[in-house]
Amino acid sequence: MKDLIIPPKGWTKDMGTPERTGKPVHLTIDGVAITVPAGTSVMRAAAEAGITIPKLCATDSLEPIGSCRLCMVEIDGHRGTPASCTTPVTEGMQVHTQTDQLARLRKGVMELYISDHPLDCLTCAANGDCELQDMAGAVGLREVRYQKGENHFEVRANGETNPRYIPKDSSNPYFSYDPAKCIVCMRCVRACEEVQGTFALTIEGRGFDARISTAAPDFLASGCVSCGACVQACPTATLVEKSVEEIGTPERSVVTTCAYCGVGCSFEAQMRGDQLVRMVPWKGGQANRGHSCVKGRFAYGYASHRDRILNPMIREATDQPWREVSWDEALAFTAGRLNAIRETYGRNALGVITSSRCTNEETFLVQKLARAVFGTNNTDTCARVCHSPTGYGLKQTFGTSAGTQNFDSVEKTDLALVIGANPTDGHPVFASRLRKRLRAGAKLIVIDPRRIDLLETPHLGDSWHLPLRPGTNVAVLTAMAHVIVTENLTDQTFIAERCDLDEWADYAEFVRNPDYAPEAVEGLTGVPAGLIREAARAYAAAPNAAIYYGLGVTEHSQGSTTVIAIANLAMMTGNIGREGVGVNPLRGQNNVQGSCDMGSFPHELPGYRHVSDDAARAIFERAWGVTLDPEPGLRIPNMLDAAVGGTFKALYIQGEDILQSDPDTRHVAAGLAAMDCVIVHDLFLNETANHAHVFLPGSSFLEKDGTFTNAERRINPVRRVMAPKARYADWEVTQLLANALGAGWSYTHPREIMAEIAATTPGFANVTYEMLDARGSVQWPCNDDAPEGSPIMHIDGFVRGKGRFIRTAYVPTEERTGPRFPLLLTTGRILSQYNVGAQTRRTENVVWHDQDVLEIHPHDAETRGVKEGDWVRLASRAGETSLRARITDRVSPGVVYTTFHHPDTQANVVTTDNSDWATNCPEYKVTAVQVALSNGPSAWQESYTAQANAARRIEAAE
Amino acid sequence: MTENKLVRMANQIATFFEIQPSDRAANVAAHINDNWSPPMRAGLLDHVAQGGDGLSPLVLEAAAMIRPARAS
Amino acid sequence: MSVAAVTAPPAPPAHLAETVAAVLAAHAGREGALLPILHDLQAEFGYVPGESYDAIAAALRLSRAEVAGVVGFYHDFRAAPAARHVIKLCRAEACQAMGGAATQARLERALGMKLGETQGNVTLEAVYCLGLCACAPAAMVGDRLVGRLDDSAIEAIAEEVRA
Amino acid sequence: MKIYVPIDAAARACGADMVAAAVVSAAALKGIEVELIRTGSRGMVWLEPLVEIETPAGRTAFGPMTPADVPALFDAPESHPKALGLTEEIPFLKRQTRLTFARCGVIDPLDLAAYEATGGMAGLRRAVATKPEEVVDEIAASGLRGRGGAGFPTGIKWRTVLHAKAPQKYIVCNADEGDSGSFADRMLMEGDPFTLIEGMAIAGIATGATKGFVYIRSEYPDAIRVMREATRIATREGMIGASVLGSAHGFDLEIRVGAGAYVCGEETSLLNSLEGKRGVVRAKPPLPALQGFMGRPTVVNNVLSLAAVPWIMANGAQAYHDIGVGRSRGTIPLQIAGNVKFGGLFETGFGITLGEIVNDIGGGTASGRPVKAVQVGGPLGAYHPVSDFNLAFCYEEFAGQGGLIGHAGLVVHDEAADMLSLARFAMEFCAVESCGKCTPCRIGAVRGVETLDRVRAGDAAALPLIEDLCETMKLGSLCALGGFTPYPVLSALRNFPEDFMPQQEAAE
Repeated sequence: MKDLIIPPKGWTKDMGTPERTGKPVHLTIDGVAITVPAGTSVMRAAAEAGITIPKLCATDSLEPIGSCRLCMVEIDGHRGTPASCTTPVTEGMQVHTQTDQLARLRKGVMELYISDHPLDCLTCAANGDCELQDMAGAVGLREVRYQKGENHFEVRANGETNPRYIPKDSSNPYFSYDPAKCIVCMRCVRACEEVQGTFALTIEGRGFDARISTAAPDFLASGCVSCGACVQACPTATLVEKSVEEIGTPERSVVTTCAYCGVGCSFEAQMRGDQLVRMVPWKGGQANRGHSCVKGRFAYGYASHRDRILNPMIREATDQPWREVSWDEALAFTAGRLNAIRETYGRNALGVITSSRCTNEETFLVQKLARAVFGTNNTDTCARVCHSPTGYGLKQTFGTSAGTQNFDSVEKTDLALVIGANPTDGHPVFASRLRKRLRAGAKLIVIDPRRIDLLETPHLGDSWHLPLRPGTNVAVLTAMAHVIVTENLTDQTFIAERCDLDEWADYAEFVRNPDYAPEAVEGLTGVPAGLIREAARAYAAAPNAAIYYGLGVTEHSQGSTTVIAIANLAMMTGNIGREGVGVNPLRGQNNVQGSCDMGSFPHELPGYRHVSDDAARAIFERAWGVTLDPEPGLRIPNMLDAAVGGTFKALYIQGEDILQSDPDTRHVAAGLAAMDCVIVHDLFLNETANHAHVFLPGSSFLEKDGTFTNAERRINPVRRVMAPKARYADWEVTQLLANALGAGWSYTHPREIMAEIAATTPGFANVTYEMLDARGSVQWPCNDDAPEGSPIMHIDGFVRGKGRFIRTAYVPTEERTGPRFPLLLTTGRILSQYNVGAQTRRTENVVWHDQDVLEIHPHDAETRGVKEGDWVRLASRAGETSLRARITDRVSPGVVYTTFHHPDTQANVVTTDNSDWATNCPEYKVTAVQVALSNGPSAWQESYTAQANAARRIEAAE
Repeated sequence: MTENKLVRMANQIATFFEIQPSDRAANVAAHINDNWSPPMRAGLLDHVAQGGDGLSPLVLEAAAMIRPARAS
Repeated sequence: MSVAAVTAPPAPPAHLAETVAAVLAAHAGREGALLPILHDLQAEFGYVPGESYDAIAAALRLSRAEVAGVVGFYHDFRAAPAARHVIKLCRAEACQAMGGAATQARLERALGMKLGETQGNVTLEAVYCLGLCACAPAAMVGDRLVGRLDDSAIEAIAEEVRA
Repeated sequence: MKIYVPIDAAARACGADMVAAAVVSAAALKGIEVELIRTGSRGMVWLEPLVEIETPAGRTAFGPMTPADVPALFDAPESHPKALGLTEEIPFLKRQTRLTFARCGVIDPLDLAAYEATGGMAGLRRAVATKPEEVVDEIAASGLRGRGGAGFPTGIKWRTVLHAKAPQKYIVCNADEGDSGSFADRMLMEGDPFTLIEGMAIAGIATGATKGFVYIRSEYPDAIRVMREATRIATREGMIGASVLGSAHGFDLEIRVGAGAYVCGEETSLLNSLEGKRGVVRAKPPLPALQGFMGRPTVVNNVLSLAAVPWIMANGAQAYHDIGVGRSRGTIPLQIAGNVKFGGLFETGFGITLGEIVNDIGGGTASGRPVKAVQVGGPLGAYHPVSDFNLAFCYEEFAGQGGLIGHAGLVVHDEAADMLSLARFAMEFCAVESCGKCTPCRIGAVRGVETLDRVRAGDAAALPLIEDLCETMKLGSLCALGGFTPYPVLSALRNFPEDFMPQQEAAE
């Protein structure tokens, strides 16, 4: 880790080798007595004693290999000079780190290193940030006595081409690989293996010929997923960020939280002046533990993309071009429209959509704007369309609308059941942590229509893939419960102590029904019964089994039922309330959890208290000085329905592109078109803005303070590293709008908003910015009952008291295949792109995925005459689009799959308005479709593009 | 909001509670009271009043327990 | 020391997929089966085709890079087929003690090529010890071991590979 | 008429197959019924191909034979120009203490009945009837030390594995004999494979390991073939397999082949290779005895260590311990090679002097010129001058003299040897075979070659640099390849400084 020059806040030095937990061992190093856990290396023990031993190949994120030989020490009673990185401490050991002999040896090693290294330090990107340079200084190397000989850095030697020279590889858009500077410490190879788990790197050749290799023509063509772990690990400029090559080394750094997925990785934003040089995963980050993925690490260029809108804009009607105006004019225009609508149609004609991308504080303000200023509970969030069933299902069974574990918990799991999630693409950093555990022997069950990459984890042990037909989650999970109950694999002690026994008795009776046996549902689910039985037995038998799930669970008409079925499985096997187990929803967006916590839903106040709860309402009424509506407001789809029906007229949307992300695009467009005042508050003119009257420029996560709450309920600080490019942070814009409507808010910093959240919301009672500064992050609930926060929930009992078993019967979705639409479409995402792509499409990430493609099984392709790369028409009852085909057996026959990252594909044109019975979470994951050869984009796509272009016109500045 | 959609949503809710061991109608009503906005509930009750075409028997049974919208 | 010759990889052999699949099946369930698999493939094709890496990786739950790294580590595994005749001359100390350097020079002269080269249908390469140290100098011609490598033996080898 | 012709690779390299064919055709021509038995080698390589004819007095030897010499065997054997008399009376053979190699050259290597008839299997029978702990005690008491070179006490290694708890343990036989001058492993595997198999099965019983691997270098095709066939026979006959000799012990054996990497003779890189990985060295700890093959407890022993085990078990620890000197107990199969008159394998108790080996047993140089240097212990061993000839052959005495006995291979060089060239070759060999993991070996070996070329060119600054480089490699390298390469280099430099002086007639 390159932490030598810019010690960030919370900096801890590289201890050389990983931490160990063992019984205390006492030793002395250079006369200093130190006690460390058994298994600790001499190197780490020395570091803890404040003694620095030179090193190049060791770093504390990787297991030591003893390659560089700089860290040699002398140990009384030991022969020779063992490497301190690979030598574990023993009781009473006497270590000497500085002797004449060691000094000679280290100089000798450095002399060898430098004899095969270019001496162009002054023009090297790592100048001042190079461990090789540091070590040459540390050991006092003053001359290299070897004459120019065989080497890897001269392009030509003795007038001839140097056969060992390998030119620089700049194929990756974000970093370069210059073999001439490589010292073959293998930190990159090991980082790719141990930290990331991709195993994209190896050593080619051996001895002096040994070179780092991707086994491909270049990095871009290789298995590399560009997570940046190798770049992070490289002690020289061999692997270096192109941004550092361009800008230079950073001079300050601010720890903040990534704004992509729900993992919530901590990063150091390393700056030079106001310029972001690079994002480096922060070792102290408790969600990511120093790791990153291509998005958080590299894909931040959108924040300074030329597409960003930096001035407010308004227009009377959406067929007009935009007009750039001052903030004052924009706010006056908006307030005028909103007041007029409220007067004409009533307060419930207004609504807001909070963003799962924005901070807790901003989300809190937006729902407060609706409730306290508009006077309506018409507030919803994009969590509606992803994890609303999680909130419902887990609250019903356990009593809290959140996952039960922290990410560290995965390190104790013996079996991971992954259902409806694709962690390597959707939650890459968590996937790396899971893969590490899988390599260590944990078993894996994947329930997914598609053979996801997790199943191809190198060095994976026992695994089962249950390739179910989309829409049959409940049938498969209930069949697993059937096996566990009928084969007496339940944890009776846990059930007796923790669960409602009457409900258990009822549930056990219910699932015993032979109708739920794997054999009975095999025809329905497409999963061989034997496979379900094996998986159920493995899950029940594992000492610690954990369930991880994603939108493949929730985005179904039975999403909430599936969440309940998952909770049932965990309870009946006692897999709740300790490390290594639990029910873990993998949240899509960075702040899905937070936006739900903050009262974004129309029926719940912050802290999941129902609007009809008089006591809860009273708290806010006192705090806000208003009367609150005790009735639930409208959900997003209901708002759109009401708009089409003429009773809903104005919508303030912060950081959300419902036109692209919500299902049944045509219906969304019709709803938006029917409104009189659509206010889009965003970084870019997104698709929704095509139907907007007001555009308020947003601020990126780099431009504001606040907090995000990740999938493990961890409240992570977001810190402003640069001034808002459009003058205001998002929370300030919301406040300006509220005040334009006469609210009289006076927040001067988001910490004041957090104070209000803490004062009104029991689970956040003890959360303060001071605490976050001191501790880095905290997991809610954090209050007097849990002052340190709550890494694991339900430890001594369920939050709701007794755990509830609830019957889960499989109900087929109304979306059926038939002769016209014989295939089932399911959707997902890909590593390099994020959600609707608004950010990632504006970065170099497009080199990996420049268009959405349709995955189709060879059999289905054959019968349709479709070949690899052909344009195909994808049609459903709702609509049609066209895209290119990729033929693969990752999907089963009868199933097709695509991503929804590109607006010109608009996969959601074909998804339907079916939704979850309990929460109206849309059924993205099942659509009956037909696929046929086509000539190119559909007529709809072409007309949509024309309309979008027209709607994006901005009047030329005067 | 079209009645069609309300009917479909209500029936979906009823389908879940139908197989539960007890308090089926009460739970359907509670779920609708907790989650539906007053105009939606009014729309459903209007539809019930007009005969409840297409609604499952359990929704009809629950209708008596669905809170009418308060005057706003 | 020589840098591995950069030669264009040959066109994939016929029936590659079937042969690789059969070899992989034959070693299914064997612990640490990669080397035996690579030996079998080299026995089949005369080299280890790069086109087989992905299938091997999938079968052994390795990455493609890992397979490539292993192939590249061991001097036995070839990226392209050797010539029809492979002559391996021992360069180790026992053979040197019996005039190995002169033997090498004579053999190179007789074959008209240097150690490490492939010319026509002959590949001449170094080997470090064949376990024939008490009847040095020694070589291996194809599968045949030759001890006490003297002028007439060298002439016989040259004759044999010229045929 | 019973005629024995070796099938050993060295004998074949000298024409044994042609001689055997000539025996068959000559006998047929003369109408004599001959039972031709292909055996291992007696180890008298200068006499190969060595043909033996059974007579009432014992087997009589003829060699070195050519096909042309064969017909005369059927006329008047006693007066045959290549007649050597009774084989056992040949001084080279007679002077040996042949325990490990007792059967090598005597029987058909794949004749299990002959193996038993000559004392084979007795050790294994005793082992299956003994508690594992007691088998380990027996080996420990014998004083047997690792014959691969490091000389680590075998009993201690086995005890560590015996006491390690794991679902599976392994016995790995290191048959990656890559040292120049060494061929004992090859001879044993080709000439008496069942002895090795028996030794491994005993190790399995002693430690609770039920799976064994023999890792043979690919340069030994004959040994690979014989070991594979012997394993098949041993399994078929119940010597090993699910039930060793009908006992409750199981022991499966598999033959694995290296792929051209000298460094895989180092036990940790051998394990990596066996696991299907790049054969790079692993840092120790963890010891292979605790985390070896697939991270599980593993005995890694050399062929000769394991092959000594059956004799110890059959004859008792004391009998073995009675042979040898100091802490070097038992016998050591010396391999005498290079420029020597009587090259071959000579098994004897520890303690014989270097001079006796080279001059008395080896008969001095083959060239007839005076001996200049003897490299003992392979390419990583020191070059000893004639002044070291009084050194007793045992672990301690050689270590004390900056050398090592290694795998007990000796390569004799006559006065024509250029020690600077040999030092350069040591560095070159290290560069060719370095795994590339540690810096001193990876870069140091290449710089060593270059710097010795500077010495050759008369660069005065190069000599102190070579000394420093050797210290860096010796103390800084991760394994013995880089760590011991300085031994031949420095010993050549110290003992033959004149060869390192600037030379006018520099290399052409």
